[in-house]
Amino acid sequence: MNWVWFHRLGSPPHFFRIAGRMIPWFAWLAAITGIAGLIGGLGLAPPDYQQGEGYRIIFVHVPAAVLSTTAYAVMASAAAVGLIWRMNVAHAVAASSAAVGAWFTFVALATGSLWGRPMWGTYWEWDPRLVSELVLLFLYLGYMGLRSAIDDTARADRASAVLALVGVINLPIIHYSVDWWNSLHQGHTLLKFGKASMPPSMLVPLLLMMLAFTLYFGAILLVRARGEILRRERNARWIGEAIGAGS
Amino acid sequence: MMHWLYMGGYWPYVWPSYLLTLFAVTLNIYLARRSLSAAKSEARRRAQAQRSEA
Amino acid sequence: MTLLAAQDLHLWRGDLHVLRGLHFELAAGQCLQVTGVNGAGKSTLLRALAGLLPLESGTVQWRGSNTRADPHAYHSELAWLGHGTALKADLSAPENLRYSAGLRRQCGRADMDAALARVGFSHSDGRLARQMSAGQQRRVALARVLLLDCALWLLDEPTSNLDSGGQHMFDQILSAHLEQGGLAVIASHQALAVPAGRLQGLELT
Amino acid sequence: MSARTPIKVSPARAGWLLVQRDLRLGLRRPGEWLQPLLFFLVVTTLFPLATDPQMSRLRDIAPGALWVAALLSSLLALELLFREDGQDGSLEQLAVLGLPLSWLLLAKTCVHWLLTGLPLVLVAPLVATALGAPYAAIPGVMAALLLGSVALSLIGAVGAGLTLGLRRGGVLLALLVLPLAVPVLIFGARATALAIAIEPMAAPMYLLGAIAVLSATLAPLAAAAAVRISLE
Repeated sequence: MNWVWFHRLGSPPHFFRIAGRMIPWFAWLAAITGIAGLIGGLGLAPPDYQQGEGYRIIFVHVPAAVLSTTAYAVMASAAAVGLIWRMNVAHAVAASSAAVGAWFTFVALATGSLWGRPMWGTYWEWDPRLVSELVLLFLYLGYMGLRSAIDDTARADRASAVLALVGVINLPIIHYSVDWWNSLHQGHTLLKFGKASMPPSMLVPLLLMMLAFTLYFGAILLVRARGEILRRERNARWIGEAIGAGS
Repeated sequence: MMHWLYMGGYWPYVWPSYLLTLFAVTLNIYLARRSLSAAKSEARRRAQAQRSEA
Repeated sequence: MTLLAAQDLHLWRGDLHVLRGLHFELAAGQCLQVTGVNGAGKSTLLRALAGLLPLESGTVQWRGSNTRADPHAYHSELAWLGHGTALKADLSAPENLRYSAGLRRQCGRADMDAALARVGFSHSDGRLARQMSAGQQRRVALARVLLLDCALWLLDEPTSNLDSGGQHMFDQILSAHLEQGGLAVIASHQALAVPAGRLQGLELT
Repeated sequence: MSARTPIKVSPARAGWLLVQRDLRLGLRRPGEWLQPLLFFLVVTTLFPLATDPQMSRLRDIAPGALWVAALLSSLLALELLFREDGQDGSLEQLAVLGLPLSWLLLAKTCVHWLLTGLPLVLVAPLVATALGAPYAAIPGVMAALLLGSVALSLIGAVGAGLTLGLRRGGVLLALLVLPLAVPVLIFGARATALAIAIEPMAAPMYLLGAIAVLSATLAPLAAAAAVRISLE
């Protein structure tokens, strides 16, 4: 296996350049798939036979929930790479991922609760998915809190990387425990989405929206990571070349 | 059109969800761009400081 | 024979590049005195040598092998004394030694009394560390360095809070350590009274 | 030079010495570990005052009250775990000892549990009875709290290592540790509820035990990494 690409990706100037070139692609593809998904989801897809038009919230709720966990996974993997190979680029990616992930965790929670009002008759139900999402939000907030409490960037990177890894080991356990807990006290309809029985007219827009959110996340992640790389860089020469310092 | 906006009576739940998502999407674009430009100007300042030092 | 060697050390403290490409070699029986104004990076250098700070570039070698590759072997020959004396306020001097030096090697009451006598700590009654003066605490910490009986000493301002008698005592134990083939890296403003052939100076700016 | 060959004390003996030292320090300063215990007692007393003192009603909230109080009390105690050793330089000495730091921190965490976790288990019969649990439930309540407090101490050690030496460390510590403690809370409270209802409590106990074992193997490694980073 050829590892050259990995080491080249670890070089800040290289990553900075590549990221800069990739951002427009991600952004435009996200916009196109997003608009297609919206047309499909809000216009073409038929109403659900049980939930009527209200089910259309899933076209933003599910992608946001998927994004919230994807962002945590990206953050934890980047943190592991940064910790093991002492790679500043990876730490920059981990740091960039947290804020976006936290925002979309919040979106998933809020849209889930808006969906719950007509379906359950209440904005907040102790539904296992919502509770897991809430704990995930707390994990993000802890991660960002730890980062902001440490002044030295290199130390903040490593400390928060340890936390991200502990969190990612814990997440499946938290998820399982919350499901287990719910199975004891069940008595409501669950927040069940994305069933295999979904007709294509609903499934296709949903998949398009998920793709759009993922591409959007990629674009935002790269923009933020470029900034974080500049903050971590001590060698000014390539910064001058990359962003034209003093010109 | 009105029928579509009405969302079968679910409009108070559907549209806020979409608006909130739209808000989060644009806010994150704005925040990311601001963070990048702040990092750029700070890096520029540091690079100039290093040059004047050298 | 060179035992401790640093190559091309670069150290940052925050955004500040405090050490730019430092080299040194230290053989058995030699002492490196690190001087410099406050903030020049003396403590940073010592902590990096001890392995408490990550090295961003450069290596520290001990007996010819990289200390970061096998930290346990290196640390088992290292006596470290930083700013904190690592004495527990609620333990007496012998108790403190028993629980700190004892983590490294078995030492009996006689060894501890001998070490305390060498550093001029005369109150081996049951006084707790909280009741001692700062200088006395320093002396007990130096007794721990003696008890660890290590080839390499890394001491950060070891004579702070010591009176002139204490300075003299420190010169004596340091000379004896070097005489036995030990090595030392010491950050200190005080002139060290060791034979000139054994002393290297490093001034950080 | 012969006297300078590195004689190593075995890790087992070093760990034992550290246990002795921390126990002795704890006994010389009982206030430090008595305070979290008192906190536990006071908080559990507040629940009946804030709700309904009827025994049948109390029995329903007893597991929750017991576990939330235990969680907060162990959180309060966590700050003591590394703070003093970090300030006086003892942790630095442990980090350059030439022995695995994770093992030494495990020894410290064990003592911490003995001083702050075990007392909660020991007063649990008192608190549980006051909250309306039948006598037959006492062993089950204690067993659940025993496993749970072990896991909480171990998980907390990671948080204590990460927040070592930080300003506003206490609040941050809570924010870091509480979400990670959710599974312990769920399984522990459920086991306690089953014990109070005199029903078989094996399922949550197995899960609690699995979490305790998992934390005992992984948490010291994470705590050692965290402490090393905090010492930089």
